[in-house]
Amino acid sequence: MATAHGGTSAGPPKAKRPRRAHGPTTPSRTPAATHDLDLLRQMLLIRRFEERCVELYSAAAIRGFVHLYIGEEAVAVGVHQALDERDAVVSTYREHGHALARGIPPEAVMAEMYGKTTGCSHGRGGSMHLFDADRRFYGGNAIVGGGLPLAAGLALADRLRGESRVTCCFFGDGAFAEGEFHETANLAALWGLPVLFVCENNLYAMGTALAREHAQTDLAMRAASYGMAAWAVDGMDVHAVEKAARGAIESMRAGSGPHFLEMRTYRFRAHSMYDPDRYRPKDEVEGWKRHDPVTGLADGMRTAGVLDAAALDDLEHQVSAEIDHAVRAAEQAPEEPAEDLLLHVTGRPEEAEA
Amino acid sequence: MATAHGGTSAGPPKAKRPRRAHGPTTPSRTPAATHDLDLLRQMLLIRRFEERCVELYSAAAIRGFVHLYIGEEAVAVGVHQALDERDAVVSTYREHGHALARGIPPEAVMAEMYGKTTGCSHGRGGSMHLFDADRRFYGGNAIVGGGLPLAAGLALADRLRGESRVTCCFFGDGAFAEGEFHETANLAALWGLPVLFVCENNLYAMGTALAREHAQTDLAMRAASYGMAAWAVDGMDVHAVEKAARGAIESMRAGSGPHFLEMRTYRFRAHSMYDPDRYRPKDEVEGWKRHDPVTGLADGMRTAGVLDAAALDDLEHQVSAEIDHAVRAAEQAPEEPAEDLLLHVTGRPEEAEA
Amino acid sequence: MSTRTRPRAHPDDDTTTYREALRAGLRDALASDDRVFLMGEDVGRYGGCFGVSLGLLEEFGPDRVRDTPLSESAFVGAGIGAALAGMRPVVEIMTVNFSLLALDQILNNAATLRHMSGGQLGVPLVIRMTTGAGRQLAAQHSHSLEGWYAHVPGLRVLAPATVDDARHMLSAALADPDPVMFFEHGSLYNAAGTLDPAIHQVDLDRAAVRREGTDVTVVAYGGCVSKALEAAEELAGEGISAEVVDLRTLRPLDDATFVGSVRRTHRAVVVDEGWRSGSLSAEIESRICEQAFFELDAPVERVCSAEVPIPYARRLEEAALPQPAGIVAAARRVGS
Amino acid sequence: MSTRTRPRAHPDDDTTTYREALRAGLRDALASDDRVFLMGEDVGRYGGCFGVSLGLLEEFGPDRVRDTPLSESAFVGAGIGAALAGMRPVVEIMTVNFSLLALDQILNNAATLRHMSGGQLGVPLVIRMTTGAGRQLAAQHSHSLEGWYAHVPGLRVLAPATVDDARHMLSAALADPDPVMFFEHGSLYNAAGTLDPAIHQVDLDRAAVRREGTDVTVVAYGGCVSKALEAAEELAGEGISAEVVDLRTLRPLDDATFVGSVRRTHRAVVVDEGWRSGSLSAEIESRICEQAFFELDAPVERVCSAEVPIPYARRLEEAALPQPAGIVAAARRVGS
Ligand SMILES: Cc1ncc(C[n+]2csc(CCOP(=O)(O)OP(=O)(O)O)c2C)c(N)n1
Ligand SMILES: Cc1ncc(C[n+]2csc(CCOP(=O)(O)OP(=O)(O)O)c2C)c(N)n1
Ligand SMILES: [Mg+2]
Ligand SMILES: [Mg+2]
Repeated sequence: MATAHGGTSAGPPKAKRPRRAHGPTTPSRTPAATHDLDLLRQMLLIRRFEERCVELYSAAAIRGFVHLYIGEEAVAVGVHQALDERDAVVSTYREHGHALARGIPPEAVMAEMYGKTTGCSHGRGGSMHLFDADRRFYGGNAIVGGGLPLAAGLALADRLRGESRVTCCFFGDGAFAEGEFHETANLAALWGLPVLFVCENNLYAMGTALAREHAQTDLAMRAASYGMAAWAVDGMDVHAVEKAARGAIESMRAGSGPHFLEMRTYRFRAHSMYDPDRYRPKDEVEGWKRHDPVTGLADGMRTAGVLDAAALDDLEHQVSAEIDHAVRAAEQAPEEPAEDLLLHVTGRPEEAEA
Repeated sequence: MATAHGGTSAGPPKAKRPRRAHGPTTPSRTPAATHDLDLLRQMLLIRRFEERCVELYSAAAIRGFVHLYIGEEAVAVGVHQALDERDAVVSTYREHGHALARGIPPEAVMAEMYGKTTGCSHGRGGSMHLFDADRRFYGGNAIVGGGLPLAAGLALADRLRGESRVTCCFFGDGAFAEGEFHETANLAALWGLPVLFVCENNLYAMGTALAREHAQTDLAMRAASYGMAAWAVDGMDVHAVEKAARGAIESMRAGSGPHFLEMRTYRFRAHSMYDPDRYRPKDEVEGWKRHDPVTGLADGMRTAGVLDAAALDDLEHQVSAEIDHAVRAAEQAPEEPAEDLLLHVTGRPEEAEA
Repeated sequence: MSTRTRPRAHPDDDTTTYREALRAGLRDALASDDRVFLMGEDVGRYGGCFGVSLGLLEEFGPDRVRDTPLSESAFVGAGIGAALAGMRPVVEIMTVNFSLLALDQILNNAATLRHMSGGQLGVPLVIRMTTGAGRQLAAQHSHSLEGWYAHVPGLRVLAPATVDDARHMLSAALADPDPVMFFEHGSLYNAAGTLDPAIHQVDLDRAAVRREGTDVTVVAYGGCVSKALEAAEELAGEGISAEVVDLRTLRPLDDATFVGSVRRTHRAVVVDEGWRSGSLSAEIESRICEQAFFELDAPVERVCSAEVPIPYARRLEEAALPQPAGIVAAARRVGS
Repeated sequence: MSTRTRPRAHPDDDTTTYREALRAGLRDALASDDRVFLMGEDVGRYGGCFGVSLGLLEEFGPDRVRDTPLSESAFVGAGIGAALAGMRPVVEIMTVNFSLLALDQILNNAATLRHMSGGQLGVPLVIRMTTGAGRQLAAQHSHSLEGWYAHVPGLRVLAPATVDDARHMLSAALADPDPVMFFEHGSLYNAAGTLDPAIHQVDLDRAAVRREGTDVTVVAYGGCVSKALEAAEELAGEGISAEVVDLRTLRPLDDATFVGSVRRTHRAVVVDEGWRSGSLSAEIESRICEQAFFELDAPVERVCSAEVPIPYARRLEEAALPQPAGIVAAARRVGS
């Protein structure tokens, strides 16, 4: 696949966007329209949740490192359409979107950012370490590439037990340069493990542009060299992402081994709260913003006649109320007392003090 | 490139062997014949040297881990034809052949195996850690893949200083699976570093056959995915190796960046002295032995009329005398006294005791 | 029971080697719990680089005795992932020297996931590896880094020194809800001993007094236990009664046993094959000094490896490592 | 001179930050020796993840201020190779947390090549990295692993705690023929202080007494020095005179300075942000106990991090780390 996705391009690839056929608007929504509304709601939730995080960070209610997913929402939401609850997810430090798309309640995520006991990691993890064992959401990993081997292991367990589950592992274009990617890709392909590698290629690893981190920037092609199915997807288009993920996962459940999806996307904000974002041309950022996955979907729905201003307003209100609630709940939730510091170090409480 | 080099094949690939044209035998040898005689002498030296090592190991004169190169001599000797003294070499624990081909005197290598002060690492390194700073032979590395990043750094220094030197890094098919290979290949290709990656694909990493270590066993193709020139070579044919290395290095000196050569070869002996070699089919081993690089070259020379029994005998005697001398010298050389233990820990002798 | 290396007399005498004891432990684990599997470089077809798992592939098949590519980070991480998913993996890293390549996975995932997740996750994983020097394998193949692992909260660290521990520690390790590092000293594989038929399980929380004594406490673990016993024998000849404590578990440390011993003997020698500065021996010494300060009659002595990459040459290697003679001398120095 | 964090008043006052001091040291090195180059993730265009190298790319160009891919093992190893070839690389690993990925290269190559080659090779390399906790970065981003590096023969390990050391240690490190690990505590970057105009170079072999005292010796390094000074200030109010020793160099340790101090004060507290068990504090304590056994009036106290992966929640993180109050309490406990 030719790449229009070089580090200097000022916009996303002009890939064809497969669209589901929408019938004419009728009073009762078509299933497709209902689905789109749900996609829009999920992406909006992530977007507004993170915008609120920015405010809360300025107010010092949230601390530590916080990495925003804004601009990349279509990837998390699209991929999650194809996953179900038996599947597992391994994520990165830029994982609010993955966590919310996985269904972890915004209250639990927000409380975690506040470091409160009601957080999804009981306040011990913070923004970079969201976990939910029941939802098989295995974090939140702040070591670039560190989640990849875990994903292979989760998938190996499924293989050994003969389950048709898949493990979805999110990671970035920067992580692709780490040895862990190579070792894990080989292992997964060699053993036919059901790992869905979702590479979020947002063109930068912190301040380093793709072409300065990779000798060969066509990541899907390189993944294919391990002998697994791999292709690039317009990561700004939630439908394209969903379709690709469904295709991959269907094939994986049938036993075809690991798949690799290069999601071509872009982060609209800086790498982290500390990043003055000096390394990206303004017009590149603006160019990508014109392909905002949220407004893109909303516009498409409007054109198709399945979304009007009132419905969008409604959605915004719902989402905003949900976030307000999450913030209030987080503010009111208890902090863990310092006496509990040594909990959860081992599974043997009696020797928590080593 | 199709591979006849699978883990189960009972012989080397039937690749065409490019031959240099030999004129009819004349009393004064042609340059080509002289060159061939030299190649033969070098390969024979490695072969006989290691055969002697086996005896000495049984006699407990040599200790530790010893890995034999027998069967793979054409690779070291062929590649070294194309290297000159300004170039650098980084090797593995299976490096007697590389060291001898680099021109480290057999006495110095043998004394090292004996752990004597006259050894090329003053007895501190042993079989797995042969060094020669003057000859730019940077070891001897017992961590699989551990030499690869070093090679990139040596080449980077040359690049920064504008020198047209190359760094040749030997490593195995097993090392190709380590993250270090991936990271180094990317770095070298990204920065256009003059690293010659010589992958000695002998079909096994210890007891693990190629197809059980790699999802995709065409290693040259995979190396090419980093955007570097890469091809496979009949590693049992010293002429083919020499030709490939010359081509690569010429191109590298002209600034074309790293090259990768997959040397298809085979070790005739077990992995190490401890290995009962239970994992390779007997007929596979026998099949490869019929393509012995030493007898292969000798036979070719005989056919071409540039080697007769007397000349071969002569060679054998020379080599044998050289090794006898090395063994005697090693036996007589001094051991380092225990009082010197703390030498060479730092470059600051005064605080050798930390 | 001595663990000193001696060749097996004949296969049907009543001794077993450390290697065989380990293998029996592995076989038991594989046979009794189908969540258990063994994974690592050359554990299958080759039989394990030191022969520990020989025959297990044939017995349990390639799914449960799984050869891996040379990819320490990936297969150790895969063990962690499989443990998260409810399996009970035993991962073999050939030797501690290569474990550095997997250290990020061990420290940042295995040891940390329980805590970071607020107690939701657990990593019941055993990671086995050979450790130590003494076989002229030179600088890159002679590390003793157990002390590093013993520094990490969330890990349990074991160092079986006897055939009984080699035989029984694995099942206890697999019963542990947390990641367990299992260090086998390379010099012990051929050591033979008699299995105590009374022992069916071992308590991982307790150090063991391998020899009782009254004049000085010698604390050791792993490959140094037999050296300490040898030294104690020699000291006995001089009328010095040395008590030898085998730590067995390096994290969490069983202070009670070794400090208790020092309270009785008033003198201590700590033996550790790690390089002296920053080795586990310093932690042992510190705990003794903190907990038995007023009972100590002399400064604690440490017998450790010299601060040098272990050299190949035999004489130099011997000089670099703790030896019985050095332990004897240290015991004399503490004035026992 | 205090290194406590305080915001810079205005850019033209006479103070400099730790970050600026480091940058000035780097600029000097690049300007004065063309064998020197800086290499690491985001050291160039981004300006360094903590802004230390901001502006250097523009000043020295991309060959000498070199952005690397995320490949810690490869680019650290490449630094080693370049040093072997006669360059003087300064490699930045963003933080100590990621250094594990390069630890094999550091231990098995950088620290070992000189010895393995019988003294033929040297690796004059500086590896810089941020270390430590205190900014709510949670378990994977809060390690203090300096003690591990200080265990390795062949390495020198530095922990600048003041602006003067930040300013001058790099040139001394680059003059060292061996690999030098250079640890910058993350909490110090914004710390401001006045550069001593009399200092043009520093002696890497000496610890520094940062405050003189007579009743108790507090040994600290890196990010804990300012905490020790704060504690000393508070102790002074109670009439306890604490001497604060800043180790500065963690390998080789300057025993003479801290043991000498303890010989005068007869009491010691060791502060270390590492997890207590097996931290460098144990080595310091052991050396004190070995060398000043009969001069010690009380067991040494250690103030270290709790044995827990550092949690995100602020209150828990604070409880996990050494704090001035804990140092004060320990000083009281040793009875000073
Ligand atoms: C092993 C490691 N090295 C460096 C870092 C610091 N770091 C955090 S995120 C990041 C960039 C990662 O880029 P990419 O994988 O593309 O993900 P993105 O942030 O773009 O989503 C870096 C260098 C880290 N966390 N882990
Ligand atoms: C990192 C690491 N892992 C494991 C080993 C043990 N080991 C030594 S050689 C070897 C096989 C290497 O195979 P390959 O790279 O193909 O080289 P060959 O021995 O065939 O020449 C293994 C597993 C090691 N030395 N280093
Ligand atoms: Mg990215
Ligand atoms: Mg091989």
